[in-house]
Amino acid sequence: MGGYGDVQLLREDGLRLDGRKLDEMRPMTIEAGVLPAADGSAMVTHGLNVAVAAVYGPMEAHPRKIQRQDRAVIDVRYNMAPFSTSDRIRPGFNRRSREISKVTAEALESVVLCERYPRSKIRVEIEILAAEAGTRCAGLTAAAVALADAGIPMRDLIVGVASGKVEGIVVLDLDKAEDNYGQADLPVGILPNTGEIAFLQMDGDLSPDEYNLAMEYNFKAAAEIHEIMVDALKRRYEGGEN
Amino acid sequence: MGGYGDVQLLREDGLRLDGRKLDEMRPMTIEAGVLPAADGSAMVTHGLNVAVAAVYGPMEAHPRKIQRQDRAVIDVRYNMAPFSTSDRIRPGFNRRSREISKVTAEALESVVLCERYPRSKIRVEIEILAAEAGTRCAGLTAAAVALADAGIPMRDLIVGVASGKVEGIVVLDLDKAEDNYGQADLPVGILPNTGEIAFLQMDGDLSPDEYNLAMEYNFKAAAEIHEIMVDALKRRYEGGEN
Amino acid sequence: MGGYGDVQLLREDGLRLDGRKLDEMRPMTIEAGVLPAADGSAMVTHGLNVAVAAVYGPMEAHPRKIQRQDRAVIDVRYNMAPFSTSDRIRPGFNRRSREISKVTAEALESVVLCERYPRSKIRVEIEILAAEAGTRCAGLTAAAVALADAGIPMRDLIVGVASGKVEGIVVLDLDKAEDNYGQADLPVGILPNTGEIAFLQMDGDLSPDEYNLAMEYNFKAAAEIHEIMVDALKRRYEGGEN
Amino acid sequence: MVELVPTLLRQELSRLAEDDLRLDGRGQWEGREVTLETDCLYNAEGSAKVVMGDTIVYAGVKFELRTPWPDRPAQGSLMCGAELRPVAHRKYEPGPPSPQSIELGRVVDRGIRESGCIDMESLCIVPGEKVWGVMIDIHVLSDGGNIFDACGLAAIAALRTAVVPAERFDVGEDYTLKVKGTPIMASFTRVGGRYVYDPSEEEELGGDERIHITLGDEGHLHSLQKGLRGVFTPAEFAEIFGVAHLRCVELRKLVANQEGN
Amino acid sequence: MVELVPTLLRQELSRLAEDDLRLDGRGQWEGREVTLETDCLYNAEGSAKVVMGDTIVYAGVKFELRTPWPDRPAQGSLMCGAELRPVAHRKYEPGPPSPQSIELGRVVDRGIRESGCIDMESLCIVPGEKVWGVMIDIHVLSDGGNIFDACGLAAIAALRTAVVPAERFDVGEDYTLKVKGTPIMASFTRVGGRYVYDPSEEEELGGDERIHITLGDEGHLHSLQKGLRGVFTPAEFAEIFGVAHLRCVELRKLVANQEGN
Amino acid sequence: MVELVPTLLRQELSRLAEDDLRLDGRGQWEGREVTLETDCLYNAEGSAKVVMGDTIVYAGVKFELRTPWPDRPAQGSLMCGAELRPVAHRKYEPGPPSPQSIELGRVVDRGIRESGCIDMESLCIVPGEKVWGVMIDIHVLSDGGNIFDACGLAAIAALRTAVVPAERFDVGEDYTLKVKGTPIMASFTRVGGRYVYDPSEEEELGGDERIHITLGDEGHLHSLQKGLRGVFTPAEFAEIFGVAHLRCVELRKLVANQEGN
Repeated sequence: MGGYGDVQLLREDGLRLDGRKLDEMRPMTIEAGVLPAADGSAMVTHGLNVAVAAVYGPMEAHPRKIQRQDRAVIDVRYNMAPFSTSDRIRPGFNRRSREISKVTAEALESVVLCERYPRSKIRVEIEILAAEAGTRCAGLTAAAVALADAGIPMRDLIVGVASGKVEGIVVLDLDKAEDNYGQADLPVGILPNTGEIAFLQMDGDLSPDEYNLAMEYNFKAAAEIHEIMVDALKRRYEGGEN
Repeated sequence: MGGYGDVQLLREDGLRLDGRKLDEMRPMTIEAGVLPAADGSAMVTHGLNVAVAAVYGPMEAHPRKIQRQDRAVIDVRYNMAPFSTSDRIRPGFNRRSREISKVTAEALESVVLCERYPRSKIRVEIEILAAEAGTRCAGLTAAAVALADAGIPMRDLIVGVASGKVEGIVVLDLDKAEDNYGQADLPVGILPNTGEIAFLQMDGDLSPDEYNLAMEYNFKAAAEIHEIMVDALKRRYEGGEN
Repeated sequence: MGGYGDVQLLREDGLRLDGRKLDEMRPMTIEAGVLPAADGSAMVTHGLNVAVAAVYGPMEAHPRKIQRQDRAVIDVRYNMAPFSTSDRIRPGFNRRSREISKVTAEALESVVLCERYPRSKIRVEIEILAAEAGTRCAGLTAAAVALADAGIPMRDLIVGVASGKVEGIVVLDLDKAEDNYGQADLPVGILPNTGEIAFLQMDGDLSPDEYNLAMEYNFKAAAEIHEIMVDALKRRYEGGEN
Repeated sequence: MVELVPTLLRQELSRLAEDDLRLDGRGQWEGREVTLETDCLYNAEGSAKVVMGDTIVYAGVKFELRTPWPDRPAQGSLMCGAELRPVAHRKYEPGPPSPQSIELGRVVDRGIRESGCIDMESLCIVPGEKVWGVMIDIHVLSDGGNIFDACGLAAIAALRTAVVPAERFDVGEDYTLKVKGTPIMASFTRVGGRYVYDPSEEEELGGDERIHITLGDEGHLHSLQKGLRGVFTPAEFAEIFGVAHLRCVELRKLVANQEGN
Repeated sequence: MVELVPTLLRQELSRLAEDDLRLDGRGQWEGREVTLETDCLYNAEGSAKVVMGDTIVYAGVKFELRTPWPDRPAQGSLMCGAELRPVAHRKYEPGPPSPQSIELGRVVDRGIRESGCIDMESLCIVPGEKVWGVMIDIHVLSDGGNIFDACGLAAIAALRTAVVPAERFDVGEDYTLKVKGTPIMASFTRVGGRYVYDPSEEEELGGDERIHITLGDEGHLHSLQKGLRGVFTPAEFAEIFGVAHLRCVELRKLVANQEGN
Repeated sequence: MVELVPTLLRQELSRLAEDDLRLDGRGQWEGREVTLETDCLYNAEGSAKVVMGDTIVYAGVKFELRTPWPDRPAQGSLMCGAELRPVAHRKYEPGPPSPQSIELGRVVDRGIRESGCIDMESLCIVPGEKVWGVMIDIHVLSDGGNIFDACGLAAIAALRTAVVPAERFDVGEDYTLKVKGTPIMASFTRVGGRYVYDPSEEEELGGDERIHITLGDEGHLHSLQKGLRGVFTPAEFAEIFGVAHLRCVELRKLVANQEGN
């Protein structure tokens, strides 16, 4: 977290700079089945973020050394397009994207019924086309919808959602300015039906109480996002506009 | 193409700076069988260019994933030696050499009877020791002679040759100055017996008519070069000075 | 070798700056079995150098292409920790460490009874935690003790030791200043029982006579170091403090 | 990647070719429907999305301040790269840029660069000190065939709508990048023995060599590239060259219409 | 690396868990003995060695002079990296940094950085021109389980004993780096269905997901990370969060004692 | 690369060694015919081609302007690298530099550098600002055995004929690089139990360890390297050291003659 500078992030009326309430999230749309070449896919727009996920597989896991005898492995690549950020990003993986790919894969492996596909691999490609804080959550949500779109059996979806702290106040879903000048960020991946957590990161400074409030916001928002996810999958499968 | 600057590339008598006519190519020599360790090899000097090609194989194709069930693959590496250019080139492949390697391999696969060697690989190594414009063509020509020297069956040779445009005039075989300040370059790989084209690149600016004239020059020169190639192979196999 | 500058490396009383005699080496300690996770290990402190070696194996050699049908291969990685030198070293291999790894592996393959383990691999990891001239010798010595600690059968140990030249005088075991400003360095790997040489490098300027004297110093010191090595292995296996 | 030659597909394509038919019912020189959207990505200074059948491609333009090359002190620079990332198709694997992806980027780059549509001197801010570097990145999201043309189209459309972010870099006011001309690429693949325009994914899988032609506003050639195994005759080239002119004019209009919106 | 799931080990660990036992006899929230040594390496400006059961980790601090980032002209920088080199265990292979090693380094880095224990402005020498870059490198020599906590401990201990080598760089006299606070990490792994603190190598091999919590002097969270396959409930988190507080206080005392020596 | 030990070849070489014979009829300390050609490549500021039996090697020298290292403001730099590219032999594979190729380059580099034949201060143009960097690149085109000696010879011959391209870099008039002395390498491989000079490809394939000795004009040692598995005795070294002196004198004359042409 940046946590420095004189930027004011909360208005005198208690709302945030863009008019949101403390526990209000940015607008979100989800569309499933957006990529013809993929076995499953989804696009999530969240605020100004654009995240696309494609799923391929299950397929033979190679190289051999990544195979698991008793289950499928999920191979995630989270990647930010060079033009997705204010300063261009050089193509190719960096340490941040490798870490996010790892923990995202582990979160997805927690809900996919991997045991059904021993020795195989499921490829999940997450591409961030435009980034405005919160891309790892948007990517995780897109990946979950894309897996469902691909017909991969899962014991629950995962909802990616984050809360944080600005000017000492806990708020839901940091936007870009709040992320740059905020004091903490708590992105999680929530299983909407069981209420379990499959993804957890946090950095910054949070007291135990602040942590509890941020988590409360996250769970509340997860229920909202879950509806949007289910809606996207319904539109895809029950005929509909797509 | 550079295409800028005030350099004058054509003399008042209509000849080029080095005295060549518009459709005249630089001197060329070819020698086959120059590298004892290789299965086949050739050296081409063309103007001040020096290109050497070595052929190894057919051999087992590995890694496995490059194997083709019904034919041999040709694995070309076009490489410029660090001392081959005015400014030293850092060793290792760059994007230009990777692209040239790819299209050269595809051109060679168009004439080699690859079907005769399923699941195998033929390695073609092209080393540019001195570069003076036109190295991809010199390398292609050297590779074709080296393949023949290695006894690899081919349905035709390939002749690498280029024309271009300087000061609005189409000319054959650009030299270094003409390449630096010229307006277009059209390198092709011609099958001398069938008149077909297996290699084609072009950049710069050519009207349809200019394209036709440049291609006419290329075909004329290809016949000349073909004779030099055949001559080199004859000297190699009918006893001779080598 | 540096071999320039006005630094005075020998005192007026004929001793070296740190008070050592010409043929006296820096203090050395060796401990075997220092790393619980390894099959064999050793730590060598030599002057201010700290070198640790771990041995894993014999194990299946993969990738396949490194396998030898008739013997084990020894896979050595000599690595300097980023904080081991005055200026931080970027993590990852460099040309120097690759060369040292290669010749160290070849020296160890000269004494290990590799024939007993066809198609297998023995991994030797040498980590330099602190460097003060002479790390390749300290690493070689540590590797030999670690191999013995792992119970790998060997026909002899190897002792890493170096002599050099400063201000025209041959001296044993250059320290950091002597290495920086000296005129030659002759690191060798000596088999203490047979008196054969398995490791040899040298750079700088040595007359034939100087070479002979430097080698004499090396052999004398090798006998001393050998005792310390044997002592470390005894302490490890005959009960003892460790 | 084991590439079993799809023999049955090749046979089917040959059979169709005899009757001058294509798998998806198109004529030999008929392209698929193309939709073009620009200004579609936050953070990119110019952006475009092209949908061409099952092919989906995004391009984004970014600017940076650079020191000019010593031998060209008054010129900015242009760079165009394409990434064939694994998102786009089952057949693409992760790893360093493949030869295919390098070729794709370089062919698109040459078409734009050699058309001269960007005046490099117009990118100079302070000669010898500060120039603009323009970077076009192309991202293929779904490879449904003929990604070369889709990438070329997305690149020039993104470029033509790019706004130079001078304010952000503290060198004046933002302004629209000046782009002279609209170079367009037309690609042909040999399928069932004869060339077709705008090959689909199946036609590429069961086809042979391909030819990429980039033409400028005046119909001049700016870039040519032959890819894959196979040969062609000068007569064959003459025919597709003619088709390329027609198709490029149509697509150039599409770009112009989009800008008019 | 073929990872055959060690089924028998999992069964044994589950059986033990039913009786609230652990393989090495420890209680659920009991850590192994920890020894900490500092100032142990020539050439490192700060160094520490941590032994935690069979786990051995070194950390070393180096300084360099840098130009500051343009947008933070009065701030130095901190970098913390971990290398999981093949020396540490049979399971680590040579090659570029693995995802595991990147995650390890970044989690340790965040815990230290986000605690604010290094005031970046105190690393400034000449604003806009010269600042200190502080680099903590962590070297795992033996992986006997729970390397995250060992690395975190070694890193902060090395940092707290570091001396800024101003003389060597000709910018004044050497002085002890100012470090405010001692962020400490506590890690938990699910073993036999329930979480345990400070997992051993076998518990990691036969266990499931892990949770890493870094706490500052005031008991505030500075870093969280969940790793590996598995899920947890908010109630489970609340319990280990409480344990983490106790364990972090103990380890913080160990660091303080070492400094008192 | 599966390396089946060529058992039959080893047996044959041992049998020959008993009668003090070599496969190609040479004596134990006899080298193959060597031809040396210099100034043979356009664009290289110094170049040499060495043919030594079936071994063919080119070396080229390039210059660049550099800022000197801060701790050696009045010194230029010398760099010598060798590339063992796949062109040279069936056994060489593409990819990043192999350990063999790194060793080759570094051993040749040390022999030249440590002989002091290039006065680094003579490469200084403006102290602290501008010095020459001299780069020798060695390209092995055909590996017919003993590439170390061929590379060493090509490198020093290219260097001794190099012309400093001062005009091209606008720092004065071109002049011949000053090179004091001609360090020469002599290599020996154990074949059939005893050492031979200048091993052929077969002798290397069926032989054991090798020793490389670089001697300066005065007969001083400047570089030693033992490569591959095997050991030697001090007595064995003494004998080949004597041979090395004789062979180096001969090859040094060859370089001098070439220059006299």
